Amino acid sequence: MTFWANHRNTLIAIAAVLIAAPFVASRPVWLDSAVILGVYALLALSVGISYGQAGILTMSQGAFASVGAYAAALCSARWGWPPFTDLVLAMLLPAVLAYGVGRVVTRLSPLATALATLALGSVISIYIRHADDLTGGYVGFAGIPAIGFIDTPLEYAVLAWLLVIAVVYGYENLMRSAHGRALNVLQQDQARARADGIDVARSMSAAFALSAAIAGIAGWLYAHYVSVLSPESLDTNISVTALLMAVVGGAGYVLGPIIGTVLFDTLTRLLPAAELQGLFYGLALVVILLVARTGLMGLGEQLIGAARSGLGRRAAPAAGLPARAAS
Amino acid sequence: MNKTTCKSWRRAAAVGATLGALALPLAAAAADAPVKIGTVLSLSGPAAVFGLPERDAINVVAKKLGFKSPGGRPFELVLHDDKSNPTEAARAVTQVINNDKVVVVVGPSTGSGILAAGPIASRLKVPLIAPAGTMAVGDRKNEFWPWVFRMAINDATSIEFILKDMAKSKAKKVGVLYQEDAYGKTGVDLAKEIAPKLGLEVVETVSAPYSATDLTAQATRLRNAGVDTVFLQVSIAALGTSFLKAARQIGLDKPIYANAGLAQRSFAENVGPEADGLRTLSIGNLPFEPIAEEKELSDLLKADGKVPQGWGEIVGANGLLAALAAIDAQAGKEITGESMRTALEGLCGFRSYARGKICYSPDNHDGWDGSSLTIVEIRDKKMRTLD
Amino acid sequence: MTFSEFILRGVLAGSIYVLLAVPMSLLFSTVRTIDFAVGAYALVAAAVAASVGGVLGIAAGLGAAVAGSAAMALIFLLLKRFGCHNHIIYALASFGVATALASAVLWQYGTQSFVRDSFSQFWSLAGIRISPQGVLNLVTALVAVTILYVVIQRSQLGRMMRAAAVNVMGSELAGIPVELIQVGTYLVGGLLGGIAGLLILFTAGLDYSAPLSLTLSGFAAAIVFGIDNPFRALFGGLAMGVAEALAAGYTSGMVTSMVPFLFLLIVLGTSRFGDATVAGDRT
Amino acid sequence: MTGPAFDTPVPPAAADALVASGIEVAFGGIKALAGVGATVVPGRIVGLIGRNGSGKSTLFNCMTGFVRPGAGRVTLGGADITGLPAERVVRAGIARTFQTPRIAEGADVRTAVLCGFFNSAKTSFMGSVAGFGAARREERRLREEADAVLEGLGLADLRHTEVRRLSMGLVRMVDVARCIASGARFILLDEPAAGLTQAEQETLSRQIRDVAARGVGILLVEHNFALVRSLCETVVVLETGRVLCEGAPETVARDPRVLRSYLGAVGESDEQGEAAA
Repeated sequence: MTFWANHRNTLIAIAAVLIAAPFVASRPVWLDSAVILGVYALLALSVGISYGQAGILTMSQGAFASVGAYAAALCSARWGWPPFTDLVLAMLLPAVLAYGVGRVVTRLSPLATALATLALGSVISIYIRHADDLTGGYVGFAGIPAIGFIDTPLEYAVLAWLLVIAVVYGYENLMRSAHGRALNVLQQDQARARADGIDVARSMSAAFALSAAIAGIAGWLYAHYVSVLSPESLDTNISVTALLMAVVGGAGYVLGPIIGTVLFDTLTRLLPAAELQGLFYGLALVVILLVARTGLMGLGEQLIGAARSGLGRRAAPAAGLPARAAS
Repeated sequence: MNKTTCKSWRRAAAVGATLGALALPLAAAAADAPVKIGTVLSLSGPAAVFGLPERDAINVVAKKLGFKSPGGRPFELVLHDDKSNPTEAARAVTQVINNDKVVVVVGPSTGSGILAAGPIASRLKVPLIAPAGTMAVGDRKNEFWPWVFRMAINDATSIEFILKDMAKSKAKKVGVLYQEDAYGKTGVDLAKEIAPKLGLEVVETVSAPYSATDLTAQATRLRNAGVDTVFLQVSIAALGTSFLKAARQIGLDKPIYANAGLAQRSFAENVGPEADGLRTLSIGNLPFEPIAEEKELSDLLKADGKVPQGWGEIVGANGLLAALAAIDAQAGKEITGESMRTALEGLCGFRSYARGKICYSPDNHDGWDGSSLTIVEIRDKKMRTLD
Repeated sequence: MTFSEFILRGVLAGSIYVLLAVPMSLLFSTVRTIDFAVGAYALVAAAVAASVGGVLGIAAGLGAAVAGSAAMALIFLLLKRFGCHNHIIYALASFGVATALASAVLWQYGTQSFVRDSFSQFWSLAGIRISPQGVLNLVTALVAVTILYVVIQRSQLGRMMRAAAVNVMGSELAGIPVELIQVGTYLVGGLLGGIAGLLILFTAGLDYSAPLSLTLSGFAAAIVFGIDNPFRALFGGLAMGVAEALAAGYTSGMVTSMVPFLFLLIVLGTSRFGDATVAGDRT
Repeated sequence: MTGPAFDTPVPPAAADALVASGIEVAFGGIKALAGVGATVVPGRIVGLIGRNGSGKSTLFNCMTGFVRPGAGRVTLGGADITGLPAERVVRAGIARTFQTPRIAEGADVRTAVLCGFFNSAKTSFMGSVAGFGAARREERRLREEADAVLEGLGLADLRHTEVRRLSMGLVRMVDVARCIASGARFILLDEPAAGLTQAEQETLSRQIRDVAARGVGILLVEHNFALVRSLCETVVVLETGRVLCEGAPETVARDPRVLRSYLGAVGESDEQGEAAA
């Protein structure tokens, strides 16, 4: 029972995946979508941890995924590492990069940090474009092998969503620990965080590194599944899309980014013209910020709360209102 | 808008197909069921400059044929956007094959899109008719090579064509400006490789990212290298314009050549007098001086309210015609992706909207040779064919 | 000779960045946020001006750019009304506006590049050929910066702006229309962005993909020497133009492409810009 | 080493006292503190009073690492902690509260207190993500300890109540609980009685005394002289960045300078203060 209490989101995710599985497995094209959706869900979750929890508005998740993807490509295709061993590097490399940069930029205001991540993402992607020997430059990297025995779209879909569930599980573990609470505190009030003994820059950097590692997993999965990489594969657009997905779904909630991912993917397919995609994304973002800043999850929570209090269970007013001292 | 008409006929086709399926007894369906052709093109993103004309041409040709192949076999088009992005290209190709059961795909529009979609096409055993010159697409080392048929001139042929024209004018030292992407990079590498064979030398190369607005520094660098002629490996019109303006400003008065990326009506019309004299490679000259075969396509487009843009239409229309020719080659048989592939490999000299002959064989998937290429010169906002 | 030519060309190219940097600096001073849509205003102005043409086109372009910034200002006001006082949310919203505007231009005008011609003659300056357009750009930037400097430092409006920037609540109590000033700053951003767009239209041209990098270049230029003064934005913009020109002249394409971002990273990493100094509630 | 001469001798500094001495702070040319000091001994309660702008908050912030002094030293048990960042000061055993409590209103009381345990959590960041047995055991231990702290302060029944539903007095108690949770040997309270009802003030005083009785040194920045007098053994009075006088509350209350500068000024609004004088 305590598992239910502590890992509600994980169980909900498992249930949703199990319910969707038979439908998805019946249509080959959905299987493919399920894999890519899993990649996006991982990226959006990585935004959730960094923006939703640590308050770092990150615009470099695509670049971190790229680093992970190229690491996977190099290890498996060029150096012949055994399957899955390359995952370690695909996570570690972005994480180290993010931690190092995080230590420098997290002492800045949130706005400056956001810009720094955007610049960082751009520098990484420019480097990838130009490092011909390592990454194949603009032309890209072809012939990335499958992950060992995992070969069919079905197997990839299963792996992708297992990874999503694993990340949700780890995310929940984190949020139920001292480190997770520290992130909550420092996001709302850095002075309070310091008074609790929290090293703000270190905690934020650790969260940023974790989020980069998750983006790295997404890149790793992507590289092995699509088998071809080019600098445009996981570019700034992907970073922005992942950010939008997380914000619209509710970046502060564990499952918010996943809901945003599924929603965005569905709605994008219904658009009349591809040119309008940016218009749709932009307006969706503005509307969600105006109407429900905490995302759809937050909106849902508010509605549930309103329905409850509408039933007569109004909160008792706080006794002894806070009064400022004479000044 | 183009989009709406396209959408509405698709919807009409879908409704028609549904009604047809309801009306006909199932047994009769097999032979007469339309063959499905996928078109996965860049309708948005940087490559939309080529993807949109490709789509328009495919649409008007299909309409003109009444959605029946020249041999009388009904067909259906399934259109998807690859968003100039390899991931989307791979997804779209998977989708049209798995969901819509197409037997051949025209597209994706970009080289990287084709590289991403190739393994999928190979796995699902459906050939791609690929409208891109990128060398890597036609690399025999690719596992998916048997499944990709190029419907464009490969870059090596194109660049050699340009450099030959340069060599004619006694130029020796070549400067190259290339855009920072696969198109630009492969172009500059090929130019460096091919130039010495023609007695030319690439003495300086400079690059520019998509977003660059000011290229005077790059132009200055080429001027200072003392080049006799400049080669632009650029498909982003903004970069081409920016460079031409910069070249004029800094006094780089040398002949400038551009690869086919700039052979577009919108570029010729938008750019000012600084483009006068710019020579660009093109497949035909559809927008301004079409030869007889091209004229037919150009008229079809105009009749449909479209303005011919460049070689995108030629490539797109011929992609569809190649697919239809391959379908007709299998008259009366059941058509699958594999049978399409075999038929495409036997295709040679079918009716097309292009100068030059398109020929595939089990050994050659590049189709076009240099005979369909031409150099056009931009003057007074028009592209003039040079002989 | 060559070196000085690169410097000169960099200065001329940098004047565009100045016009993009100034709105960043103003907005950051008064609202403590960033308008990601400044580059998009430039695009909108260029696209509208190119399609309408002539003097009317220029007016229409500027009008469209200001209209774009008015939409952003409205969203900003609505966010405030709905109780949002988070600067990063304003920035995020402007990101949405930027995406939407660029997409609208793509939808309306396609992927074409917008470019128009101005001068066909060239001037020679110590043997270096320059276009009068480049000089016009530089003069425009200088005039814009000077006007803003005078307004901010010498006028009543400027005093109110500075007060509003330092202490919102105090200014409101003192009867300063803080919100009006903030909205005005967004609109000035639209106007300056629009002017920048028009100058690019006549200088080198741009297409629908330009906005984000224009915004970033503007921001990088704005913070190099400190974000709090339009004159610093002037020097920042010119410095970045020169750095880019030198990089393009002497280094690889990789370094040239990285210049704006490296500028940003280095400045953010070394300056105390936006330093999250935190203290107890009473220091 | 000592600051200005004191009227009354400082209580003998215990080996592990928190001592600030000769602290100088200037904000943009204005001297907020000009060589002041204070000493807090484990188990004792020291009051820090002064008018607004006298520099008491600045001294408070210097001692907690929120403001870096321009000159002077802060030592803890002899070890120099001057200029350490706030989070390291906390780790050294000095916790603070805020005048306006900074506690997320949506959180429940136990969560708020759990946040104070950040320093005693041993599991690494990644260890927490992995959530292995050790991490889970530690989380259980922290919850038990949080309950114990709440129990000790008589707040056990409120552990599942949201902070926003608490009265100001209780919120301040939760803040104190959070300080205790951090394992602090010294707790610095920033105007804890502000905005409290009389009854709440009395409860709070009782609790503070209990905490001190357990060996925690307490520094109390306060306006309310009555509260200071009832709690503190030593009072430091600041005026315009200097120590005006220091000593037992009764001594201080009789000091004419204090009467003139401080108690007189607040006397009109603070009858007890006047009565004390």
